[in-house]
Amino acid sequence: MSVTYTERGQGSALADFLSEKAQVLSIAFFFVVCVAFFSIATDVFLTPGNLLNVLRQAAPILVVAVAMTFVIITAGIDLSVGSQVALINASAALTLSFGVPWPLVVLAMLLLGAAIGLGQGWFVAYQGIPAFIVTLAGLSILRGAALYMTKGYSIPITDVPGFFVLGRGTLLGIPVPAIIALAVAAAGALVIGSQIYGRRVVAVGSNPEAARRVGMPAKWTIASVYMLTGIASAVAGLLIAARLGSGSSNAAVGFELQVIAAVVLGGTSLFGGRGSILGTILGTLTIAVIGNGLILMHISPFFTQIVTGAIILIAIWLNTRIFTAGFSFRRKPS
Amino acid sequence: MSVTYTERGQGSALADFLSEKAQVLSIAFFFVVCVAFFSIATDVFLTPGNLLNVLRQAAPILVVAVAMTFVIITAGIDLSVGSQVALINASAALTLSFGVPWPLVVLAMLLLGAAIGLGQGWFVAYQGIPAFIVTLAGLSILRGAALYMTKGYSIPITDVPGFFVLGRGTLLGIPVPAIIALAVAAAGALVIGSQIYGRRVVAVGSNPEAARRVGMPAKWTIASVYMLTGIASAVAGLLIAARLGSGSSNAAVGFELQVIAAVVLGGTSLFGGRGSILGTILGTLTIAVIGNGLILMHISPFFTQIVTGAIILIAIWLNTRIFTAGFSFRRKPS
Amino acid sequence: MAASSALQAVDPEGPVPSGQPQVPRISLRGIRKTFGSIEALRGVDLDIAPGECVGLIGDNAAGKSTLTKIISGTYIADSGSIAIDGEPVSFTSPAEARARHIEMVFQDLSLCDHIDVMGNLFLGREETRWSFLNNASMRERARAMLDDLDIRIPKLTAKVAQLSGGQRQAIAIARAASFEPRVLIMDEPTSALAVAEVEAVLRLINRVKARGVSVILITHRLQDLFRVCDKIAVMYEGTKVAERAIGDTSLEDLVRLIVGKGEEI
Amino acid sequence: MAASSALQAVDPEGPVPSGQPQVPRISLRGIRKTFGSIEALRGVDLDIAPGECVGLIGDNAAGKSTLTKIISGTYIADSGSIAIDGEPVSFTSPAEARARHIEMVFQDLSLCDHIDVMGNLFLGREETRWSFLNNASMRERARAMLDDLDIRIPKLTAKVAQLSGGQRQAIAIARAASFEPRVLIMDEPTSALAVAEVEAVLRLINRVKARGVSVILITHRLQDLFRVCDKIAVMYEGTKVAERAIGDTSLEDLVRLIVGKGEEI
Amino acid sequence: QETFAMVQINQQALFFNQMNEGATAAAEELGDELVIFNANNDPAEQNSAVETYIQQGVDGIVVIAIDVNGIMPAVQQAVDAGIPVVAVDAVLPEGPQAAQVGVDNATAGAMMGEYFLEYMNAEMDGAAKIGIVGALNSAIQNERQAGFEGVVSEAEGVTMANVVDGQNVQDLALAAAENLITANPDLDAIYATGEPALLGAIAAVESQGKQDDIRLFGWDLTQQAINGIDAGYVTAVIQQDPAQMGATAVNILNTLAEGGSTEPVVAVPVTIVTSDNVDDFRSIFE
Ligand SMILES: Nc1ncnc2c1ncn2[C@@H]1O[C@H](COP(=O)(O)OP(=O)(O)OP(=O)(O)O)[C@@H](O)[C@H]1O
Ligand SMILES: Nc1ncnc2c1ncn2[C@@H]1O[C@H](COP(=O)(O)OP(=O)(O)OP(=O)(O)O)[C@@H](O)[C@H]1O
Ligand SMILES: [Mg+2]
Ligand SMILES: [Mg+2]
Repeated sequence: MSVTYTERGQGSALADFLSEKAQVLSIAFFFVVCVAFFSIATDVFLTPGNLLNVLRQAAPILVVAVAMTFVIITAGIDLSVGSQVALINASAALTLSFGVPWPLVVLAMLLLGAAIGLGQGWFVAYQGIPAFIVTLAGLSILRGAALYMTKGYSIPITDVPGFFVLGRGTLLGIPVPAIIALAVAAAGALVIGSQIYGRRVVAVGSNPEAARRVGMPAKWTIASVYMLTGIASAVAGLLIAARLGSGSSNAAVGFELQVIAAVVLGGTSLFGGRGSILGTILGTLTIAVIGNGLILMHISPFFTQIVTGAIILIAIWLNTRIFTAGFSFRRKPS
Repeated sequence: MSVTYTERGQGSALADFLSEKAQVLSIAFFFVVCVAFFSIATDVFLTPGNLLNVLRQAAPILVVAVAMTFVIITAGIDLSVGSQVALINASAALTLSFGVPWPLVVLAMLLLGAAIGLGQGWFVAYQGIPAFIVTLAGLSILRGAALYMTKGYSIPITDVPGFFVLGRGTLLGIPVPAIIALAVAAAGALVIGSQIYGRRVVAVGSNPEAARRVGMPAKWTIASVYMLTGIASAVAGLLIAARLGSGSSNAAVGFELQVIAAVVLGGTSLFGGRGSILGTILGTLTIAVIGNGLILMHISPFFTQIVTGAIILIAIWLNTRIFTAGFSFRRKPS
Repeated sequence: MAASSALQAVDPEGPVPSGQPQVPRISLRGIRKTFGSIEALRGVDLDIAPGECVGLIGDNAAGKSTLTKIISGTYIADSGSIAIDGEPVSFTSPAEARARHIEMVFQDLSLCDHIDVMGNLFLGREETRWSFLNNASMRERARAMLDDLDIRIPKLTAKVAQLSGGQRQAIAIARAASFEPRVLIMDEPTSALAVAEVEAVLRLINRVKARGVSVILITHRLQDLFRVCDKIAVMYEGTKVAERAIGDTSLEDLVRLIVGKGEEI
Repeated sequence: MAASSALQAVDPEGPVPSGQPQVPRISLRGIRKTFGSIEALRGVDLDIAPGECVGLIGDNAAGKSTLTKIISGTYIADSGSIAIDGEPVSFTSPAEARARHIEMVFQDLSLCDHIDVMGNLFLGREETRWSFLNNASMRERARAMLDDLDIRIPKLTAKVAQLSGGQRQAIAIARAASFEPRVLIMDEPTSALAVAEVEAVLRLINRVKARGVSVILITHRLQDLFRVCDKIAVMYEGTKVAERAIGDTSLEDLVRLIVGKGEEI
Repeated sequence: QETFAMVQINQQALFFNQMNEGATAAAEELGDELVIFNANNDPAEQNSAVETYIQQGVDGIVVIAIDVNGIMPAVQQAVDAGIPVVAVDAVLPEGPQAAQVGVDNATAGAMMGEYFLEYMNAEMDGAAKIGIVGALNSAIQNERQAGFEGVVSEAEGVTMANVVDGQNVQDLALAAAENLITANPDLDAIYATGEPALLGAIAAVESQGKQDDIRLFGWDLTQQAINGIDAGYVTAVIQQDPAQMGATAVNILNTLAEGGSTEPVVAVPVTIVTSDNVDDFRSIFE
């Protein structure tokens, strides 16, 4: 026989890159299109003032979305983040109104957030109750607790200039909340990509039994990601309190869906094992930009919901068409 | 060697039954405990009037929860059901107010629901966009459409006695909505358990690629379950319109979480492949009974949210302890 | 064997006397397939006659599974042509291949873990009566299908996730072999099977061959090839490097062909 | 072989001269395990000496995988005792078994599909520098580990979901063998491997044995047993029915023992 | 001793909580029991609660309706069962209810409109650009918005900027108000239709540093609103007297239970709070 033995060629690394990063590329592309569109359609959009606005508004969502990315990579979900934000928001305002120094309050709230998150994580990881149920119960319990604490009043925060800097200050012209959020996002990206903890999170989400078999602390890893959302919710609650100058049990209603939408839009799979912090950042900013842009364009408020939903759906759809090669949000075919 | 070749014994079929049906048994047990507790704690709970009330109130949730069970078995999710209910609710009231005969309205609404569901299903199944994103966009778009149609006001339905029977009538002393809901549930149980369509739904949820490889119409099956939730939402929207005698874009706020909670509480796995209509029925009734019982017990409204969440969490947790053998809500270890 | 009726195979044309020129059941020409940067197949030709068993062997990652998945419609080739009984086809889904009676045992088995043994055996081919699953009749046939493969599965209602590796593989084989295939593709069907079960599979292959079914057998157990195959095709890095009639080759020859380029083991 | 340093195995006691009475590395007594209605194991005893390779064979569903999963801490036995080097242990998690240098290649491979080849090789044993993954050093060792098994995997950054069956299996083997095991359990490690790769695995087993590692090899390729094993244990329906020194048995004998009760194939 | 039930819209807003407190206090004074149900914005839940209370045979029901038409079947059912129903705040259509307590939100919105026009002509040189922070998911707030717009939109000198939707959640209202302000750099005034909307608008004005340029008009006092009035950028806030509304409703039910009768409409006046009369309201928020 005349066939010779030849090795396969190296093939195009670009093709690999494109199909591996399809989701992030797709949301990045869409983000750029949105920005370009609003820049042309309105003259205010591209002003520094407005852009900084968008950043400041998106900050609380971004902080929690980064932590939520970890949770979703483990194939979990945390529906209680909005209620946690409200609880922290109310508690912070209450303790500040008792005259506790603000750095102490910040510390206490971070600890409270961590404790609440860890409690939920314990039920999920060590008791094997589905995250959806645990955090749905958490959503109800924590919002109720916030309501009970405030009796429905919104509690004003006054005369704590140091605290207000958290929500309203700027550093080198950039809003402090935006700096905090971007720092959190950068840390998140680093941890997922190149730290051992991030590797464990991905492994547990990809194949929990395999992670257990190779001796990883699978349960602890699962529990800990809920602690992360707890801490992140505390940060978001503090940012919102500092911005609004008040704490209320009414804060952050519907927040959980916004956060999860941002994460999923960024290409993180709800089935676990696959996610990207960069995608989450882009997803969050995209949603914020659309909200901002529609108001700048004076769209009737009756249409904003319709238009927002439609834009997101159509954009994702067009992107799947453009980046077809290997692009699939769905569970990988086994 | 003296060891003889012996076959394994048959083993206890009970053990298999218990571990296979653990979730349904566990929610059934919990349901019974709740009923017993409220029967003792309040004297009104066990009156026929109150029980029929609970059934009537739970009917719209049950109808949608049955369809949602199908969706979740395919490893999908439908977040838009609440908005679909609101849209149908508002559309029904509007068309009735134009004097269209009510049977025609009912038919049109069922078709509308089917069309909306199928539209979403098309994006999920044929375009490969994650169900979470498609139906989140749907949630926003459809609620916005309802808001736009009604301009935020509620539209009264008057003088359509035939239509009102749907929501308020009784047949042999049993509320019509309850009869409709139980019929839907029975049909759902039959389809999942012993029809070829149900088998396809389970196969697609368990291993979509395997279902495709054996020649099942995997995409169509996925698309069709969203059509089911669309139709079920239409039924629920009509029931609510008939019960309240009005249509409003505010109907069924937070409905999707109630429905999904009922399904998941009934032991259906969000990772697909596993679910039970009986569990869904019990999950729905349990939530309805807790809501009703807490009202009867005159719990302070500041505590109801806390108590509801805590009851569900603690109950599920105790159940996992009781039915430990093989009980696991989480992804099966591979 | 009482249950042999469960394993049926049709051959509308009847067995063809060998040695006579005939249209191949399946004929592949220039099949190419690329995944991202990897050229899984770099132009493969292959002919399989009715009633013939072709052994497809080669090193790991040579492209054997990819080639057979293309025949069964699971993947779509980037280029190249497929003809069945001389008629060009192009499958866009496994359902189309199945409609032409091409059945495959996948290397990853492709079972639904949440469905019971019986359900998996009849997956995609449920028997129904008035659109209801006809469990009674399926149960009976399922027993016969499994007995034919000498596999012991005590409970037909057990979920397949809980079964042992060999039991799972047997279910996949029984599923592919039992529904009148005209082409039966088996991707390492015996890898997890014990001795007796392997024998049963080899017997099964010889039985369906006799009925005119074309068989493609991928295996790394080279000695088995000599029990059932008529022809061996050797793949190397995405190409077919050799084809041998079974009488013209030996175990050592095949090993040399697989490893390639005179490397020695 | 240049890369052999990647496959290290420690034996603190050094190789023990054979023939001398010695404490078994692992000693199982009366192990039972029931899943629902199925008695997977009905009381199994087994001893493995340091540096010994035990072949564990038996029909499908005999309970081989279940038994080895109990040794590796994956399952917890319902009753029975395990002793390591004479000291009774009871593992509650695989991490504990791993801490005692018991490594296992699982029949289902237990890879993380979303992680790349290198990540899977070092799963649970990542090398870090200041808590950051030390990719450079891992990449180098990963290459050496794979070369040792004669497996060609062009890209260490490919996700394992995309690899061929044999490539995946090789990764699982390399992972278990490379981290100084004292007990190495291999559950059908060669089922998807081509000829050259099988040879490499057998060589690997002989190499680690020489360093005093105890090996348990489950396989249905009976001829391989005679190349590496010192002792064969035969299981049937959840019990151990026979144990043979390798010198006292033959292929035919083993087949008869597996099938049991004078049934013939 | 009677048992009354009150079916509330939600407890997120202070307004409703003050109503609950007023009603509870009144019931205590009368020696009656009052149970409160929180529907969390779901109209169907309100009907379910009324039905449940009918089963339990309470002696009277107070409803604050989410869906004013949708509540009517339940009201009818209660009255059929001999249980009197008093509606508070949201105005029910003609029906069997015993009394309607409170102000008509549309009328009060119009009042605020008149006040705004006066203020504009006096203080803003007769011209102003005004934006609205609303809550489209609240029918009550839509009425407040419609009443206001009915007076203002056609008036001389008024330019209407956008309406933005704060969805009755303060952080969403904050973002919406901020975007409203950036979209309209020349904005002179904002009308906020409810408590979360006003809170959000106040925080937005502060965060954008627009205290000198924008005047706020809105509904429902809070400590922050009082601070804003003191600082001068909050001009006028409609303060209802929710506690009084709640107490009035309970008193009516008590009278009915003792065999008395009631007027079909019982008004509880609203006040427009400005820097002139704000001192009277400080004590509520101590
Ligand atoms: N997790 C489980 N749940 C329920 N049953 C199980 C489980 N694991 C194993 N079994 C049962 O235990 C028995 C023994 O299985 P095991 O996997 O140990 O067999 P094996 O000897 O490894 O077979 P093979 O050679 O086919 O891999 C089988 O009947 C199987 O169905
Ligand atoms: N879905 C896929 N995505 C990306 N690469 C793939 C995919 N399927 C196969 N490949 C690649 O194609 C090549 C051939 O794989 P294939 O599974 O056909 O090998 P094989 O000959 O069956 O090997 P084995 O004997 O190990 O099963 C491998 O390099 C593999 O990584
Ligand atoms: Mg293969
Ligand atoms: Mg096994």
